Amino acid sequence: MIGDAMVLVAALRDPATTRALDAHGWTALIAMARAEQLIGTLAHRLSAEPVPTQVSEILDDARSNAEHQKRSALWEADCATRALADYDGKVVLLKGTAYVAAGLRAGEGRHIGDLDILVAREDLPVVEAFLLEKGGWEWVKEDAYDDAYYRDHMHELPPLIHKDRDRMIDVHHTILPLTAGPRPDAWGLLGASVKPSPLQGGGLGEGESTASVGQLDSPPSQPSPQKRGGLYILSPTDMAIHCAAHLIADGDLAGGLRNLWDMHCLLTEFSTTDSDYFATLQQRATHHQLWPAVHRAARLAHELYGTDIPKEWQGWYRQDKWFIRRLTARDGWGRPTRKFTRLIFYVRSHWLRMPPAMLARHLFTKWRKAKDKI
Amino acid sequence: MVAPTKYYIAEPADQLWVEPLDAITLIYQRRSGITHMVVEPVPEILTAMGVDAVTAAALVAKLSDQFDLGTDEDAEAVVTARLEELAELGLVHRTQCDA
Amino acid sequence: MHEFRVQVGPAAFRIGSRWRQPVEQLAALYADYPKPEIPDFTVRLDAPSLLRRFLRKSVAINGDFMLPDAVPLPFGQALLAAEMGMNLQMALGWRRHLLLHASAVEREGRALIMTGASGSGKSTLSALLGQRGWRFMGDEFVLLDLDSGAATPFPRMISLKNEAIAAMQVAAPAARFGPLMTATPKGDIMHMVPPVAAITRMAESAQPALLLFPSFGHLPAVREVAPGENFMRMTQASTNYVALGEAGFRAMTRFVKSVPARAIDYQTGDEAIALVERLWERLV
Amino acid sequence: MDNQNDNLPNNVTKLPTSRRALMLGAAAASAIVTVRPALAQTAGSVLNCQIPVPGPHGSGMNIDATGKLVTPDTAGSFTATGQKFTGEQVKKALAGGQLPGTTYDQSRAYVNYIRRLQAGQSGFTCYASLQMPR
Repeated sequence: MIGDAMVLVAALRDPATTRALDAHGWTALIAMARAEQLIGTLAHRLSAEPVPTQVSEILDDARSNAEHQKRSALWEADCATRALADYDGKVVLLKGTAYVAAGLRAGEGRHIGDLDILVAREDLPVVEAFLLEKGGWEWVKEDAYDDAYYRDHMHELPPLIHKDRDRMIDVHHTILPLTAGPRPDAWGLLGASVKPSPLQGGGLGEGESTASVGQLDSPPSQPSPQKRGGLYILSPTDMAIHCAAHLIADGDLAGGLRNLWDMHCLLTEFSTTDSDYFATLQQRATHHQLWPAVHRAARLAHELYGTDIPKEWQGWYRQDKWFIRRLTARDGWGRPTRKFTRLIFYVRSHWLRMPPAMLARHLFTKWRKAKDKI
Repeated sequence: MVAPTKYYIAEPADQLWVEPLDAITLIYQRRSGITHMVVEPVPEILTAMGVDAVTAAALVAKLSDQFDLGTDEDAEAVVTARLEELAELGLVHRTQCDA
Repeated sequence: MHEFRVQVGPAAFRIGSRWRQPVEQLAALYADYPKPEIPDFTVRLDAPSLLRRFLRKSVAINGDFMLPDAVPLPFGQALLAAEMGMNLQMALGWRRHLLLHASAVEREGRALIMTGASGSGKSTLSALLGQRGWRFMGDEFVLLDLDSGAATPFPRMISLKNEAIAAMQVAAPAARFGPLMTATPKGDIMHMVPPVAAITRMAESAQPALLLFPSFGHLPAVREVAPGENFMRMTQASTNYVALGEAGFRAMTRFVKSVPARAIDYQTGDEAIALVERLWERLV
Repeated sequence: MDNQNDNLPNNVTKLPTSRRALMLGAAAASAIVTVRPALAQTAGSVLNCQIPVPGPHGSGMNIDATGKLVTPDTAGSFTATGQKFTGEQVKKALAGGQLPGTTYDQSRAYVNYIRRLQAGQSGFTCYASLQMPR
């Protein structure tokens, strides 16, 4: 295990472990944390730890940068709100922006890139039109095949970029590609979404709302009168389910340590305030056909970050070892390691996203286009 | 259908750091972290708006109390254009009523 | 990985190389610089891919911060690759100062800052002035303190290009030079070790007193640059202005309001130096 | 920062008797320039870069005179093979020169394509690095 990212895992799990680090150890830890886009999170975790002067300056930089990313992310959300002011349906923030908007621990120091939002699938054309015509966003890709591919098979619109701010927005209508095995209940996600509590103080622009907590079964296409004045976030269970789906059921686990840290924070924070949280989560995950993903993500978080999960969720599954090997495949120079494990997970990510016949067709089209180019 | 009268409300003054340089005035917006470089009449418009929701017409009246606006241009059209430009950037906000 | 460490001004670097030779070249050039214990940044000189490694030996620039579109450099330009890698870490990762893409020299505790596109001569001018009684502070980045506004040196190797190479070999016959790299993306390049004072006094900052926008190839002329235009140009010459938020705004505003700025045109180094001395006399 | 409101344009508090003229300008003339992140501005000196025309997002497409990606059957459009131009070549073309291996009109179309590049598209960072104002 020498030289791999277990040092980073340990530092996040228990900041006091960094007291044993020498200069070499710190150097490796910082390079790994940067490569995994966890340097801001690490800086936040270590804010009360005694660290060498040189390290504290690096961590200050990381905190300052995380502050900038948070400000920009909330501003992008604000801009989207303005562009969608005349849209009647719910607009739900996802991932990093949702965490900081709600003031959740998962958002502390977190790297945030694009803005991700979720809307009703049948409203995609309306939302798209508002963003393009009123918001100043433009398509990134003009490629017809990729466009059709997105529209037919993906869980989001092709990415849009803002013409002046150079920031991307991903508009989702569900949380997994349509071609993937599990079919999450997208209406249920929207229906159960809630307003970020102003008390948690993420500070979304117009948020003077006296929070209308969406009822679980309120149909999303019927806007609640309080819809004006802000954005929604997923319910606590759905948020963890989305996080697990993103980590386990979609993608090749690149940046997985960060997503798993999100999972750890969400489970820990929500289960502290709601004693039934885990039971509700299992029920809800089953409803979304994502219990295996949630279960695995919870086990991995427990194993790596020491997340407190129910006894009956614990236990060891044969494949978990491979996930851990993949998640920690990073050396002290910030380089990816374990090429073979990475390759396996890369292939797996394509497999998960689409049935074999479609995968073959997809790769063939890509290949033909590449060939034409030469 | 008659379009309802548009009201505008300025971003709260404590969110803006306004720094006049020369012909150019800088506006740093704290909430967005974005810097804008503006020229006349933008700083004057923002100041004249104060804290209330105003219409373009009311704003023109307010401005002409303080400044000589000349007579050549359609002042309300220009002020509306600037308000819309500011609204696009999130420096002023469109609102339904003056409440 | 072969490893090399160096402290340049306030920033500490670790450079890892798949090959021994670039590290030895760096060690020779940076012999007089301090070696940090814990680096701020890691730069890696990697082999691009298995295939490329055998087709033509070349160097990929990687590290903590990377940009897309970067093309591997031929192996013979590994020193340039290391320089680019270090610059990139500063441009994308540094948050402790407001970063200006500029060169600077110091006299009597006050700094002359020069900025402009590559080819404007800001680098050569700073190197020349460094041979004529000014303290060389840096030819790539000037770091402005967010509270005091003082300029902190970043005296990395001076990167001489094309005609400037021969000119400096004449102007500074005693200086140490690196190997000549021909046909790089920027033409011929040779590194020059800055004067001793630049290295021994690299922790000493200086208050900015004059900002120049030199432009090479035109008849000598001087034009005043108003604070508004200055602000616009400088925000475009700073890679971390936006990320610094309000602290960046405060520092940049103070800079453009307090430092007189001039655009200067010149055709020869001597002409430029005469102009600089005259303006310094008059404005500082 | 209590003094910032005092920094608002000082002329507005003057008495109406000394009213100064306010230049409203034309409705169509924008009065605001927003500072954009200069992420890649120094990249010109830190990066050896190249721009594919078109990038992978436009492979198989032609480029019209305005630089837009169009289908290959579009009249007046130019074929583009994903050829890579260096920052230096593009800089010369932006300054009125011609990209190597292209006709005059083709070069103009390619340059327009490069001008339209957006962040995230292949070549954008390189292009952005050429934009440093003088």
